[in-house]
Amino acid sequence: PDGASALEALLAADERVEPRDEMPDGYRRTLVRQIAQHAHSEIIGMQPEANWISRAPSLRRKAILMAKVQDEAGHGLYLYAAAETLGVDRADLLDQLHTGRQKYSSIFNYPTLTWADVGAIGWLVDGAAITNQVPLCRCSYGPYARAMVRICKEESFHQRQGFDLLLALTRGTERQRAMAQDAVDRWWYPSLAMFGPPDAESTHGTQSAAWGIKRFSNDELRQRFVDMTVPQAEVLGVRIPDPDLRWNAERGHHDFTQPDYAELLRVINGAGPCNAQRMAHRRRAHEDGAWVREAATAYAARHATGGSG
Amino acid sequence: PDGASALEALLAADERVEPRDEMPDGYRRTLVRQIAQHAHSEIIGMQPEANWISRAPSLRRKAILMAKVQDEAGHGLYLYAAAETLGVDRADLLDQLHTGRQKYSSIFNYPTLTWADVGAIGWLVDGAAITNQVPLCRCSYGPYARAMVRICKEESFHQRQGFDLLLALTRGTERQRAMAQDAVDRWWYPSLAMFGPPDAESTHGTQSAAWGIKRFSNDELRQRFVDMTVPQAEVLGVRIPDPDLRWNAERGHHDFTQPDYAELLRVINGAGPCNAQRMAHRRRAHEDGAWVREAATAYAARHATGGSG
Amino acid sequence: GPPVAVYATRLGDDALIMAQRLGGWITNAPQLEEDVALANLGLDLLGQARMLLTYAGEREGLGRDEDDLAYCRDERGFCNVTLVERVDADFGEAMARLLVFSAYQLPLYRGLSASADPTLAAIAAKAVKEVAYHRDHATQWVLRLGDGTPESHRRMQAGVDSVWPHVDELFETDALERALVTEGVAVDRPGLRAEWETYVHDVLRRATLTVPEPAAAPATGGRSGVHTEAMGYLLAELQHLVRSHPGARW
Amino acid sequence: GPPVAVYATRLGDDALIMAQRLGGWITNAPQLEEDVALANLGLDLLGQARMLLTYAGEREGLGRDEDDLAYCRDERGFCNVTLVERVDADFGEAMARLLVFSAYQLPLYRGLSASADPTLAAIAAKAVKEVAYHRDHATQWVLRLGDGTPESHRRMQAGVDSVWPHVDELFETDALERALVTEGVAVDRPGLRAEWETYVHDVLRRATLTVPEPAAAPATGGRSGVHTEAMGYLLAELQHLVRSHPGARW
Repeated sequence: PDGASALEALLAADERVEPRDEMPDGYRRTLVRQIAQHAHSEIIGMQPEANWISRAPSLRRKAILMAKVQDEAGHGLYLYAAAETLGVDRADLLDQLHTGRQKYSSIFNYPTLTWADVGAIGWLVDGAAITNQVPLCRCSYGPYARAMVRICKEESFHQRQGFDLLLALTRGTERQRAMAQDAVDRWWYPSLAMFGPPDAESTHGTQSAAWGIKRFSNDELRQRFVDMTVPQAEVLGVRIPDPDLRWNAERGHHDFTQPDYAELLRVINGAGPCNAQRMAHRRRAHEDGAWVREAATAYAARHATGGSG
Repeated sequence: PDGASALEALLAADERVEPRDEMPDGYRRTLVRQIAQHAHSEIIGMQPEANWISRAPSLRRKAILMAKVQDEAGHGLYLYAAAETLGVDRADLLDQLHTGRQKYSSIFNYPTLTWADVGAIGWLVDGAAITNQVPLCRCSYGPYARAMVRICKEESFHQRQGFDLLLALTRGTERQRAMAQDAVDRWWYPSLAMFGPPDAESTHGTQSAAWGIKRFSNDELRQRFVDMTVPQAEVLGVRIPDPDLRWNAERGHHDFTQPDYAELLRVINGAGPCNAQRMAHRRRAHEDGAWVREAATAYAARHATGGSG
Repeated sequence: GPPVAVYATRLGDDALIMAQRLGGWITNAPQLEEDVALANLGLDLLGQARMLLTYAGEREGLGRDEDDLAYCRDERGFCNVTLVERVDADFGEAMARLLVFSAYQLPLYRGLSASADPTLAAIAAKAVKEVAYHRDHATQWVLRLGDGTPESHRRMQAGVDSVWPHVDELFETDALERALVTEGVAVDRPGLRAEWETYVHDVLRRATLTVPEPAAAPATGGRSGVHTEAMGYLLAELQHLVRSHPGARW
Repeated sequence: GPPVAVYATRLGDDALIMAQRLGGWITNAPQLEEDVALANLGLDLLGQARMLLTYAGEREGLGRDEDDLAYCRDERGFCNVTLVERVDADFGEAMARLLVFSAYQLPLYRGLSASADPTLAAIAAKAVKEVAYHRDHATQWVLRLGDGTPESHRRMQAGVDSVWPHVDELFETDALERALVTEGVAVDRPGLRAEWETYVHDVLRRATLTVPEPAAAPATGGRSGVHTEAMGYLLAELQHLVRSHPGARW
């Protein structure tokens, strides 16, 4: 098909595909779907953390949290902009989110029950996200790769902040330590599930790898995350809720229990604890803002043409 | 005018006027206005106290407060029913409240800022209300007099509960004592103002007295309230915020500083701290409930006639 | 704590949080009679909560009273079902929830009034009469609204649909409760479902409403302290004053 | 505390409570750019609040830091103006409040940047740049919404009308501040009103909006801790966690 050979040539030369380059339809569609889902995840992912902005327990932590959620909105903006270079527009992508035709990361369908959850999201969820995303900084599509460079830098900052939040708890009172452990207990397996189904059951992998969109398999990335996280848990002084987690000297990796992929599938398909809430919140915010966006458009149109309304 | 002589005869015999009796238009109008205002005060008066239901600091106090606010709704119901015996209906009276054509007691235009305010309302505001209302138990219009008997019994219970709430605070921690004193400081003068302008400036008094609707003047009732309240304040251990308050052995009454009647007038005319909020809350609740009332009417109509919709 | 304390806490938390939500309707009801009625229902539930939590504290044996349990537990320590902590979208949803909840509480308390635990039996016996009234009250409103106007029908159906994912959780049980059932102390929750369904489905049918499909995403977790995000805000309001005055008495 | 501590607390509380309200818009804004912008504004105000409250605590000399002041004062101890504690009815009202508030903060901080108190002067000098951006942001929205569609015009006017009773309080002063003005430490609030009016009235006019009549019932009392009933709920959320863990560090 058209663009396929041009793409192959670029990939062979390890160069980036840019918006003006020819590309195969499948490549474009896959990128749009992936970038949109990533953008949607950033904006839906604001909700569980924004849930604690009004209740953050120090002004410093409140400022860090507001800045973090703001960064996520910013990531959403970069990513929608990257998607737009592929010939779609943000309003359409949002519409596909709001009508359930495009997905966002399942992880955000779990509730943030305590302040420690904010830390666990930073440490584990952002940690998993970075593990997923670092390879994307070298992905074949230029605008996406460049957005990921910027995003990964900020995410890694967020991950350290989450770790630091939890550290304050594990070095705090008995109740604070329990709060931290409880959060880790609840977020560990959903974080592992963020890497998707095991390779044996994964469908999109091969073509994406060939296109230079995906450079490592789900299981490779999951293993990398576990290996990175275990020593951090020791520093924190929290227990990872997996009795079978242990170092395997032969493999040079940790053995660990796989997450419940049946649960992952249920949550992806809408049956997570917060799917309905997250979507309802997002749709309501969008609908509540319709009159504002309409006014802005009307005002801009009138003033662009010099008309007086 | 028609009804005047019949009314005079009943008053002379110290008997009650009943709905079927003839009565002068002015008498009827005065009663409707007064009973409606009293009913409106009960339902608007629910708001400042309901403000603390979700935040009451013990389950026992929460139950007492819920029961009290419920009683106020009940008082509203008795009083609207008493007004309806005079040929008006509740929906019209509510409409006059919602459009600002009828008033409610100004006292409810002050905010409840702390838990102690709930106690101060019970002790001072209900105390003043009882002082005003006890004479109405012998007022010339039967349905109103009977409603007042029941209401005064409950109000006096509320007043004791308010006193008890404050007593727990004044016997509590330093911060609790300060909270109680602060509430008394803020509610004292508005409570004195509940008796209306001084007799010299009062307009409705004389005719109402002749009709057996008002048996004591504003100043007489205010004095009675002060004399009743001062010894209670001593038991509570709170200071009444009036440096000139003292026993006058010659008069056999306490001398005291008059409230700021200019402020009273401003609040009556809509400029109290919460006038707009109270009315907006009331109107919103009424409007939010319109579909429910319409449904109930439609259902009742259909099922009363045996129709099947 | 001992199983009976846990069990009493579960029932008590259900009643407490439902009372808190009903209390929020006072001054916001569609008519004055309903302010009275909802306050009354809230008071009944608050009364049940107080007896149940007091008893839970006694059996727990750590010296905690009803207020210690209500005001000084963290969110993860509350074990009410998620149904009761929701914020009502409107009066229709409030009545849908009340129907679902009271139609569950009634057979529960009726069964519990024959409990081998005399305190639970006594609390339940008193509550049966109250809850029978709650169920009747909710039923009347669901009929009026479902079979009222097109607008009220639409809203009432939306209310039923919204609370439906919280139904299954009412009938969940666990090893602790099964053991108490064996001892004749607790009521077998799954066994309550048939009566609940018969009653609620009949009301919905008479109200010209559609019984929703079983929920694709049934709520769960309340019993183990995994609540919805609405719960934290509810507790902040409920507890803020007490938490701000450690050790004070009120 | 010493007058300068009281003064810094007043300015700090204004910024803190306004930041808390702006924070509530995040995830609720009409478009993603606005989530970013409102978070940014909230962060600026939160930063101002932290510096001002830290300084207030230092000058007070009781060993209280910014968090002690934010989390462990009761409602009657907060001395922010009532404007900032309101719950926004919609985005139009939020922008009306932001315009009114930032157009007051800008000349205030500009004046304060020449304060004889070097800490206040430094805090204010930094804040001037931030608040100039806030005022510009609010101005752009008030223009767009006032002169946008009939619906947005109606809502924007309603927003302006709603916040208008809170204007006078911004320019109230008292003996404490007058003494600080004499010392060259504080800014004369009544003297800020002319610039505020010129600016705000001009924006409203350009936005085709009507400048409301002076409020019949101007709000007051915030400076002495007499707040609106919205404040208690705001503080319950703000403080609940810290109040629930006495002595903990976060």
